[in-house]
Amino acid sequence: MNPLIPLFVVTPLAATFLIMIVGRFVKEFNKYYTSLTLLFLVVMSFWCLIHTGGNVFVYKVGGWQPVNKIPIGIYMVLDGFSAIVVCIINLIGFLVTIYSISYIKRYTSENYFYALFCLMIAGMNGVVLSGDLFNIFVFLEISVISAYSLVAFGVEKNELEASFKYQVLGSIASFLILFGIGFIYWKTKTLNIADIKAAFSTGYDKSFYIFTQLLILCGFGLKAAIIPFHAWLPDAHSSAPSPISAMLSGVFIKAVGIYVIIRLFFNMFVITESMAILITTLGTLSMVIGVFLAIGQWDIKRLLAYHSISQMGYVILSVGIGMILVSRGVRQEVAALAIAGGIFHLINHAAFKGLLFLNAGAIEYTIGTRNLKEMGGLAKSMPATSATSFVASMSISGIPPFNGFFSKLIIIIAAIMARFYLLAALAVIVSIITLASFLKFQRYAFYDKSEKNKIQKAKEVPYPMIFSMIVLSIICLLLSLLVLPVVRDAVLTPAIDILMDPLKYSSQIIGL
Amino acid sequence: MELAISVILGFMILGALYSIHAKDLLSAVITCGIVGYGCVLCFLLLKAPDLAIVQIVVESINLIIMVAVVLDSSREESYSKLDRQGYVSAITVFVLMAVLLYFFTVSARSLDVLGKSTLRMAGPYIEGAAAKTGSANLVTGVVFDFRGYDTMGEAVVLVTAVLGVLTILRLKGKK
Amino acid sequence: MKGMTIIVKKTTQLIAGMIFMYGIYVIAHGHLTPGGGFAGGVIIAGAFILVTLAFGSDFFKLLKKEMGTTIVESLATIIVVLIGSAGFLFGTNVFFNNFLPKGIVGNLVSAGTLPLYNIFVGMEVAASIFIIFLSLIIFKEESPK
Amino acid sequence: MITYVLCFILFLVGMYGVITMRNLVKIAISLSIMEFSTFLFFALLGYIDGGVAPIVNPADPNKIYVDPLPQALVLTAIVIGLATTALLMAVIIRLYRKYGTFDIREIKNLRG
Repeated sequence: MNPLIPLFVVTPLAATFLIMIVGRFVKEFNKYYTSLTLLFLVVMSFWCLIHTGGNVFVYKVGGWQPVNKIPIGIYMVLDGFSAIVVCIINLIGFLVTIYSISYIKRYTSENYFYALFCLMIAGMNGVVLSGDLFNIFVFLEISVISAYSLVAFGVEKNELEASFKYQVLGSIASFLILFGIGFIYWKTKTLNIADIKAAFSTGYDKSFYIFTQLLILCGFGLKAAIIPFHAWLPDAHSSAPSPISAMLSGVFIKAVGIYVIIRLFFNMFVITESMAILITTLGTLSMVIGVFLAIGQWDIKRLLAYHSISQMGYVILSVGIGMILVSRGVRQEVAALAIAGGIFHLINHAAFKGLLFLNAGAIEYTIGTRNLKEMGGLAKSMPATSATSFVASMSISGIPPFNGFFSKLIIIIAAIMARFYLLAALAVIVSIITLASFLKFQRYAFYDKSEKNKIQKAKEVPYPMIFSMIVLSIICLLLSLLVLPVVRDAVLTPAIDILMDPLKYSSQIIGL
Repeated sequence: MELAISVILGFMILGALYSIHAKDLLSAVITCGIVGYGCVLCFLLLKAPDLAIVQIVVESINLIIMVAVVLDSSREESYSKLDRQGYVSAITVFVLMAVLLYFFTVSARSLDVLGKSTLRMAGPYIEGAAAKTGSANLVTGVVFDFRGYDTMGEAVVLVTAVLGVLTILRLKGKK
Repeated sequence: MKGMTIIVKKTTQLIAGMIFMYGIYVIAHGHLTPGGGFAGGVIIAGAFILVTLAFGSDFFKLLKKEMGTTIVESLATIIVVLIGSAGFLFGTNVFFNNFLPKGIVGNLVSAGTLPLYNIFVGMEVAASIFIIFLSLIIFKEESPK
Repeated sequence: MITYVLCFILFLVGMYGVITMRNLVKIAISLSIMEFSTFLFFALLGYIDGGVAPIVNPADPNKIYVDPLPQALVLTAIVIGLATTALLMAVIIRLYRKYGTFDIREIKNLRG
């Protein structure tokens, strides 16, 4: 088990360099090799998910054993929570690669695309599997720098402007994170997350603690586009090529933003009530404001991007409720339920938002526009796209047989049981507005027949694109199974345990 | 020691302020060098020769790249009065800066002062590290052996940046 | 980009080689004295940049494709990864293990894999920085104003 | 103490520049100022009174060395900073060729 962990980083890195060298001489090498690599990673990540269970696996890079129980090397950690996120990253990455085989043909320099894509995957895997603060920063930089360049892949005016905005805000976030790491090092003289937890639990100064938490929250909040820091997200996600939008929206903001926030606030800091309330407020604001900003949009990808902010709000809100209860030390079972809802929604969002962006890309690929007003009647000519996008729309707005319903239901039930009635009501209202917004999308794109001229031209997209969309929509349906107790115990419960039990993570790592 | 670094830092702050407000872009870029080379002096005073060497060459390359971009463009900044949005953002920034500075001073009070640092994770990097890694330069030992994984990540960051630059500077994006 | 005057060219001819040698010295003694792969790599890149600035970018005859440097850089990085993985294979199943004998502290050939890392990271850094500079210059010439 | 505060002031000056300036190159300069202040902060963390540079001399083993770990971190961060700056400058020169200006107020296709 242990020796497998670095492969998650090394395999895509090796793929990058091979593509850069061999891809110059062998045509078509890039796409097949990338798909093979990602397929291998998917198989391996699911194997890890099944075999992890409640364990915490530690890999000591370089083989440096701890001295006096203080870790001196870099640790890679695989536990229930990171196994889930690794699965999401590689699965969506694999489907997006298949999709881009036909989509990216219209761009020049495909080698660079696949190389940067592999680097992005490697960076995200590295962030998720790392147990060391500075290592998180380094791999974060790998993944964001490749994301900056991939956003500007079309090198037109809009792409470059979006990439510039993203780079400026992303750099500020990086420096805030670096300053926060420096602060933590100043106090604790160590960089290992578990060791920092141990150092903090002996006592800390309150103002120092709040300042550090704010720096870290602002930094990773900028990466995750929580509402006061959301300015870059709609531009970047709508300007990027569609497979990259699916990747950024479906996986990227979770892996480098939400995942790290959850991991650090549960497993590194001692949760304080004020910070928990702040996080819940930010989540609520994202949820509400994001959906209101989405209503007026006529550009499909912009609309989907704003919905990403709103749906991430659900995740943060529900995790925040869990944090409030944990910090008060009461009603732990409700806190567990809230966190379970959050993680469940995180998984679901990866599936349906990825699918929706792929649908948007398919529409753009066929008729060459992203404006909803210029579409109409595509349901006849593009049956597969229409059907899959129907599944995704119903899923994101929380209609019963689909996965989004169950996660939203869990979040709302948890909010009610925690006696946050206002938040529960807001969650319901936002869900209804989301439904309205996606009914608009469905009607204007697929069913409105006022404009006949576009319909004749439209053809169904090539088979690789259809394949990824159909697989993702099946995954959307299958994810509902996570609500069954058997599946939930196998997948979600280990993740919740590692977050809820304050000492499990650190004691397992330092003790090993 | 502390005084010398404070004086250099003061000059760096002045240089930064001038560089931000300079009207000619070329002089702004060159003045930014004050901050970078000031950093080099501080690193030397802080007994970090490795950093000083890397910083001095990286800063030079940085300046060359920036000058290459600024040359043969309209160097004059079209400096105009702040508009309403500008005033709003300036006031926000000043409030934000004041709050952050206050928090910083309050929270820094409980931490170690300059020169009184203790070692926890870095202790084993010094004691007997030369025997463990075989390297006389402890920083190289840390960079390539204890934290070699980080360094691999850093090399990959450079590769990523190169790929990004090549991607962005393609003349045509779509066929 | 055109080159500069004959004075600059002659001076560059004298200096660039020395800068290059100094970069190699910094890399080779990275585990003994301050400096190392990064510093030395950037210094070597600086020597190349100096030559490019003095003689003009067509000196390198790489206007259309920066093929050479990309391959050097990719190969150097892949070798770093391979040395890391060699630790994985030869050592006790640990990634980034320093698996070569350590030697005597202070000797030029000592410290196991560290000099190798220094050399390859130096190559990689030099190639990357030079390619960044070169592509900026080439873009400035080729793109329409 | 005063050095740390000055270092943070340098960081804030950079942040002020990023938020208020309306010129692409000025924004890049401000970002590098933030970057340098962060490096300096790390180097300050590692200093120990009476310490010498962390290079072992086998002849003279008993010395106090400054903390090598922050120096290693800054070494990594400097190169990362160079990479981000290079990418940012590439985007800036590209934007300049498209719009013919560095002024951010005239580069506003995307809004809302």
